[in-house]
Amino acid sequence: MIINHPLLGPRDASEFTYLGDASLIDRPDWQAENVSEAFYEYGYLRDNPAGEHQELWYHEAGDRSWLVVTRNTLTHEISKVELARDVARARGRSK
Amino acid sequence: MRYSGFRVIKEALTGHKGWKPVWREPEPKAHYDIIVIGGGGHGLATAHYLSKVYGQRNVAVVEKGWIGGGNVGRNTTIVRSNYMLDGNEPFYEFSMKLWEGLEQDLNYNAMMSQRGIINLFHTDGQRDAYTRRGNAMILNGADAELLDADQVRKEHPYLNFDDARFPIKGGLVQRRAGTARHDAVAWGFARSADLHGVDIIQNCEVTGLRIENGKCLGVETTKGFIGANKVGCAVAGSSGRVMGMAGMRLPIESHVLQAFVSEGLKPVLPSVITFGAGHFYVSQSDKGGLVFGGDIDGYNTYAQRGNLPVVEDVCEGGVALMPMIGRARLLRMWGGVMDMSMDGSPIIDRTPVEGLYFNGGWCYGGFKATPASGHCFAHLLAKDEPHPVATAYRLDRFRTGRMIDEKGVGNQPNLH
Amino acid sequence: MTQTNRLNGGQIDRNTSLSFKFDGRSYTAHPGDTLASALLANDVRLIGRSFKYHRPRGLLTAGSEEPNGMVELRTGALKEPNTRATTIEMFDGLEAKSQNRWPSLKFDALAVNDMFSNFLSAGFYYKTFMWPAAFWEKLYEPMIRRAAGLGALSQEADPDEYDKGFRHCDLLIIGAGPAGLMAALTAGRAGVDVILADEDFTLGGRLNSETFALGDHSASDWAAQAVAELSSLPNVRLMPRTTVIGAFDHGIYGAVERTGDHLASVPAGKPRQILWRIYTQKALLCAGATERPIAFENNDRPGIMMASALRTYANRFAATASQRVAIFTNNDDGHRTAADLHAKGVTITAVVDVREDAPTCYDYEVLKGAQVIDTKGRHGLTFVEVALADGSTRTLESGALGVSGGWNPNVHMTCHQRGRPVWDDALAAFVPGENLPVGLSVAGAANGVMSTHGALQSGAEGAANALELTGVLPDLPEAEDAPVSQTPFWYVQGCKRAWVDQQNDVTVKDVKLSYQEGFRSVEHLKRYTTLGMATDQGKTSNITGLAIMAEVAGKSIPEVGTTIFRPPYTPVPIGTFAGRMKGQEFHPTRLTPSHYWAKERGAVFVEVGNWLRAQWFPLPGETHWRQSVDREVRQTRASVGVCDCTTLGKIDVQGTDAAEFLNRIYANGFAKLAVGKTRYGLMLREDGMVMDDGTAARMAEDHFVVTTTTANAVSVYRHMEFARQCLYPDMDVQLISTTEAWAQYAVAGPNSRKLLQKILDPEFDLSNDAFPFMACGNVTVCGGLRARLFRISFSGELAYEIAVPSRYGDALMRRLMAEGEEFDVTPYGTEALGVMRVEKGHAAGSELNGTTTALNLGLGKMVSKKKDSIGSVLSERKALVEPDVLRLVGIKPLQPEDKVTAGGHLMNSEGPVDAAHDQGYVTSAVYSPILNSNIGLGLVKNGAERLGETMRLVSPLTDLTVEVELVSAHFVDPEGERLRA
Amino acid sequence: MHDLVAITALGGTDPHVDTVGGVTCTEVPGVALASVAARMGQEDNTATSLAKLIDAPTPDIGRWAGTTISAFWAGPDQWMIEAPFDTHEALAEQVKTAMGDAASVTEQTDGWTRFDLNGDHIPAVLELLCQLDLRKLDPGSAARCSIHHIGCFVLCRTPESFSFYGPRSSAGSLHHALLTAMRSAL
Repeated sequence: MIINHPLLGPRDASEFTYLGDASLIDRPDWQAENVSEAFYEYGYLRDNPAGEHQELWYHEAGDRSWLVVTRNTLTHEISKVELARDVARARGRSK
Repeated sequence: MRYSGFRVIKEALTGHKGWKPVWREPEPKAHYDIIVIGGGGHGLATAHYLSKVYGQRNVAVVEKGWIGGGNVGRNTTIVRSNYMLDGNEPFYEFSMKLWEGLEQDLNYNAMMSQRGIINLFHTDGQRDAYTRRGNAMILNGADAELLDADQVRKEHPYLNFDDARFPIKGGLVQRRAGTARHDAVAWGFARSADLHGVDIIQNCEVTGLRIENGKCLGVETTKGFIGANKVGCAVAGSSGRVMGMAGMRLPIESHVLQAFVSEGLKPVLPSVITFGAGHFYVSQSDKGGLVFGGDIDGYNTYAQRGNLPVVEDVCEGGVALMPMIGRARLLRMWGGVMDMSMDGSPIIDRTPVEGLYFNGGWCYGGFKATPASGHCFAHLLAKDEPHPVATAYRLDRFRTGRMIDEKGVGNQPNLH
Repeated sequence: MTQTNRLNGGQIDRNTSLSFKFDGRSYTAHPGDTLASALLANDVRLIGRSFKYHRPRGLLTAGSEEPNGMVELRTGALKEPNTRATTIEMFDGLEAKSQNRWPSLKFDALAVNDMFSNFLSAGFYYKTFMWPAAFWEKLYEPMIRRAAGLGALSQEADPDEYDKGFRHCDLLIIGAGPAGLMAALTAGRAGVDVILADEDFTLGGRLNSETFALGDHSASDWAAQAVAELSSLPNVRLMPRTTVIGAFDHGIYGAVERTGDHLASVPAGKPRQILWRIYTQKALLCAGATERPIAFENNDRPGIMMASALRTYANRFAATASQRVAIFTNNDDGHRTAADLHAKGVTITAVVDVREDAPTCYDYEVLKGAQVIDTKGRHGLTFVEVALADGSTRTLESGALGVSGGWNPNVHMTCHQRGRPVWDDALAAFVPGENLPVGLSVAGAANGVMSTHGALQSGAEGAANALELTGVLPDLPEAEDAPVSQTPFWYVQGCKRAWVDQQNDVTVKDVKLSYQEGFRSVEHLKRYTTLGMATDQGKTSNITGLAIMAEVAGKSIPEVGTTIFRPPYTPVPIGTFAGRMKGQEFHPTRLTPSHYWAKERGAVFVEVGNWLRAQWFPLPGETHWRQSVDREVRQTRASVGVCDCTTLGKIDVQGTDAAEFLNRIYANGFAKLAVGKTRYGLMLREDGMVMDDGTAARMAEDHFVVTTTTANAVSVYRHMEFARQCLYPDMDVQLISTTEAWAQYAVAGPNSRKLLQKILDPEFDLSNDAFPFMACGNVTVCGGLRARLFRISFSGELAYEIAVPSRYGDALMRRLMAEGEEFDVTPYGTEALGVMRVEKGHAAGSELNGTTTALNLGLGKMVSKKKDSIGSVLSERKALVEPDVLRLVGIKPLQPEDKVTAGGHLMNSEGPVDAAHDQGYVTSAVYSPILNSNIGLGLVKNGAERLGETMRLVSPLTDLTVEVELVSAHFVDPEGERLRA
Repeated sequence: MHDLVAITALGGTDPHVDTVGGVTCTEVPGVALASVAARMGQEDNTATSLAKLIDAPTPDIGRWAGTTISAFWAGPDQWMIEAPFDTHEALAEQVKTAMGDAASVTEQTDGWTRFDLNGDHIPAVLELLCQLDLRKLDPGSAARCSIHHIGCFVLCRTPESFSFYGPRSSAGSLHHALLTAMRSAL
């Protein structure tokens, strides 16, 4: 596969390390009242869609950027690649 | 129709005119006591044990394509019970015992070949881990042997002992392990289930689960609605899709595992071999092909195909371990969609939906588990309580912290 | 021996003679020959034996689709089993042997299988070999296994080298026949980067096998001219002898270039083959088509070949299988072969055409509406039995029979991403369907365009469309444009032993039996009969099998289904996929800064990940590793020892939020760590298990140096980048690895301070007050070399870690040894390191096994509840905090000399020994020369509360049972006075 | 001045030099390295100071620039600074002074080993080593890639001159990979 890195352009997927569903960005608040249930779902439950999937790739043999890749799990077609940091900020994460 | 020596000779002499279809092709009834979704190894095994052991005759298996076309027809055929953890080893040893009696149980030759398996180790740390595992196997009534480097060399002189980046220090052996003819396993279970009255309905895709006030009433299919008192889901890589119809999210991701076979070669490998310093395992089929594989590709996918980097990684491990295979040719590569769970161990359990049961999360260990998985799932479906060797395979173990993590890599499915 | 079946003409160099051996016998050939053409020229038709029935077999084809003509090529360690004679380029001194026969090719013992064929029908073994049960493992299965396979491996290491490479282009053209050449000319002249790959050693495809003209040139001359022009274009790369094996995601194609297979031996340093990964947005498949056979009784005898193959051998290789040839066809193409062979002086005994309206010919007899019903000839064809239209029969004395059942487009590559071909009634063949690999298009015969003119045109158009070229297409030469004229005809009615898959011995009867037993889908048919599973992947058999199944099922062929193809297009040596990553080069090797010095000292090294680390340093007279290790431990604890710990991961953490960042990463607190201080850090995975441990030294308000274990250096760095970018994107933190930049040595033992003071520059005070336990700072050594000093201890002794730039590491180690002489300093390796950390009760790799929590390791109190840190929430789950969870303890045998085995399990002193009563296991075991006893660390249920208890340590695997006492894990200096001294 | 003698990454006191088919592979220990990473919100200041330091425009993504002191792009708002070792052994301090609080600076000198390839037909060697699209690798490019499983930087100085940076501890393996490819391709 080839991932079109937002900064570096097309790079072979073998330069990257895969983590999983981009929902891993949405780490629950450690002080939420249902915190244990929230962390259980965050840590263990996945949509695992047959179709478009937002997922985290790390450019290990490259510039060390974490990327959010939108990829179809049936065809492997990649429709979008973003810097995970931008996505995290857009989802309201800060410090 | 029962297979016997007499039968085989008679048919041979009369032009094989008497052989009947191995299973019927029935139309679905309106209602069954139990419906098993998925005509793969586990689904068909479940039907066999439901009908033969647990006396359930009003059972159907619904399969979206042709039976045995999924992972049971596209794996590396390895059968073993060399696990370490309490939750796993009793189950897999139970499976091993079922394998050992399978031909007679099914009156069908699945060609189980107990040629043994050796897991090679290359560091003292690996040796200690294998020692712990081997002891756990013996304490659970299985067989295990620890070989040192010289003993390994005696049994496998063609391995790379002299020019190895990671020298072989020994191996953990299970003699009773081996391989089986994977397709025949599916056909054998199907044939037996069919003989015991189970309807095997092919080309019948489940499109929905009919659930009313928390109870599952049956399945919507491409052949219409089929009612059932109980519905069991055994669809491996499609687990997310099917259980999604019940609005459930699972501790499972679907990943592709590639497998490879070489051209047919005169016998060279006496047993199954796994490389402890690279991603490679191999055995030789009864037709002579080297059947081998390695890591999953590592990204979520439902496509039954992988990519080159893993092909190369597997072959690098292969040549590093046994340099003689450099000139053997890779004939075919294919992929199977694995239901990778969050701790690398399976789930056989009820679900929050009454009448809906789940069997999945087999990662790439599903084939060896086929008989026990079917037996235990049948037990659960028939008696509504887990089989004694499968009590740990609960759906809620991640919430309570009772993970069964053989590899110790945690909640990242692609590392298991 | 003379080449009795050598014809005139052809593309061989008759001025040069090459000699080769087949089954020990010598023959001659010419450059341009394949082994197959040379064997035919020398009147050798019998080449091998089939897989199951050991039937005599010869050549069926002239290409890579060959199912029968396979040999063991070369000798010794270079032996290559199952090599297609049709693709072996002749070289001088070539040696080949027939395979799957014993004792000889002509007299093969297992040919008896053929007589028992009734018992060996499809799927027979599933129904039998079950009585008595015990016989399966002991007798039947070993018997079946012995019969397995065709060729044999040498069982020696492959001496050849293989390379892997990467190429990029705008258009990859797969196949250099008329379509491919025309496409390349079109794209090449337009100036785009083109790669043209073809599996053959001469580009041109069928053009080299035909006699018709292109414009005013012969087909092969036109091809040669096109190739000449292409090779003159700088933007075109021609890759002959290169098979494109697969289309992978996003425009990555695998291709295998055979750079050395046509040579007697591969030059030193050069590869035998190269695996190319070709990156391209656009690819054009011009793979042509494969002629398909017709199944009839005994259609597998040597001499029965594809008609187009006979034509190729005659026209390109100037060879014929016999001087008397018959043709059996259902289409006009078969007649071409007859005409070409006739023109070369070969006798055409007759053309048997199933069509009543077959074309007439006056040069030889055409039997219209006739069919071949049987053949004779044990080791080679002698007679052909023909049923004529009027029902009478004729016998044709022929040494060869050319069969043409029509042509199948080579659609393989279009299926590699699950695309399925579609049925074309006009062609009676599958053509490319939907879901082609993105960027791939198809031209020429591969796309069902069967005439030469059509191929040229679709090639030109294919390239233009793929690249969106504007402007006029290049002129096409005049070429034949004959329409396809055939009557679909798959097998002769009433035949029984008529082969569909010749290599796997699948007959028409087997396909029918498969249907009878309910194996009716393509997938079931393949698996039950093994149709198409042989080394040719069914290139000549799948469609025929489907057609027969369709007929018995009363369905159309597309209704029965389609077979899809998987990579590789043709089999590829496993060594080619491995490339250079083998032997010592399997993984990169990482050397520590003191490696060369340690080697001089005669150190024994051990692989730790990719690192080589000194395991121990034997002295003269030490014959057993334990002597060296015990001494290293004693010397260190008694005085001072030095150990290279460079391999520990080092991560530079800077930024105004660095402290808060570490606070989140580590389970214990870091916000309040003072500058100039170091703290032990415990890192959890989000699931609450211990991920890694190490130290963090605060060099400045906004600067920390973090260490990780050797094993986890990479994953911890990745984890920290994840937290930085994905969880805390606005934190001001910068990370970079400095693992390799610093040579870091542990200097441990009561005299470590004295030793270090000698190399430290005078202005630095090492006294306990000035530089207490856990202090850190920048210093200079040996007269001004910048260095970092940490007062941390893994051994439990007074100890420091000193770091200098790696290039000076070698010199610093030598200096420490020299200055340490007065203290009897010793270097120590990983074994002594391990002994001392177990004596001290420090958890390490075997305790941090990914399934242990802080609580398990006795570090529960470190997990701060007053802050948010990764893993703290899930570490609280019910089952992880129950009273009887595993706890880290020390293990001491009641008899000091009793062995403690890591991996042994712990049982209560009384009661049964089985899994149900398992109390825990031993994680680490060493001999402590300080306690003069074997000792260990273990994880035991509720262990913390059970100190003093006696248990049984059992290891049935190594046949050991020992009585042990559970003790504190801190065997040495539990109060930690030494390291604070 | 301290009295410790340095060795090269390949373990010699003098750099290794090999020539195959007109291409020379030279071990280059005489280079000092320091990494620069902009602090949060200080990206522009960092770029400005960096340009001043290398006396050239701050290198863009995938590029290098500079003269005596040069810099190549290593990641988002991160660069690696190169300078002659003899004159700049304390490069990290000098860079830190130039950057002030705008950026984090880390000494990287001995984190890496460098090999320079000089001669014709280097692309034929490169295509056996890394995935980079050589058509885009012009003078001024600096790309990160993996060579035989070793993470490296490849800098194109001129069409006949390339620099390879790999982890110091893997110098032997990287050197072996380069020479094998040279013998194979040239």
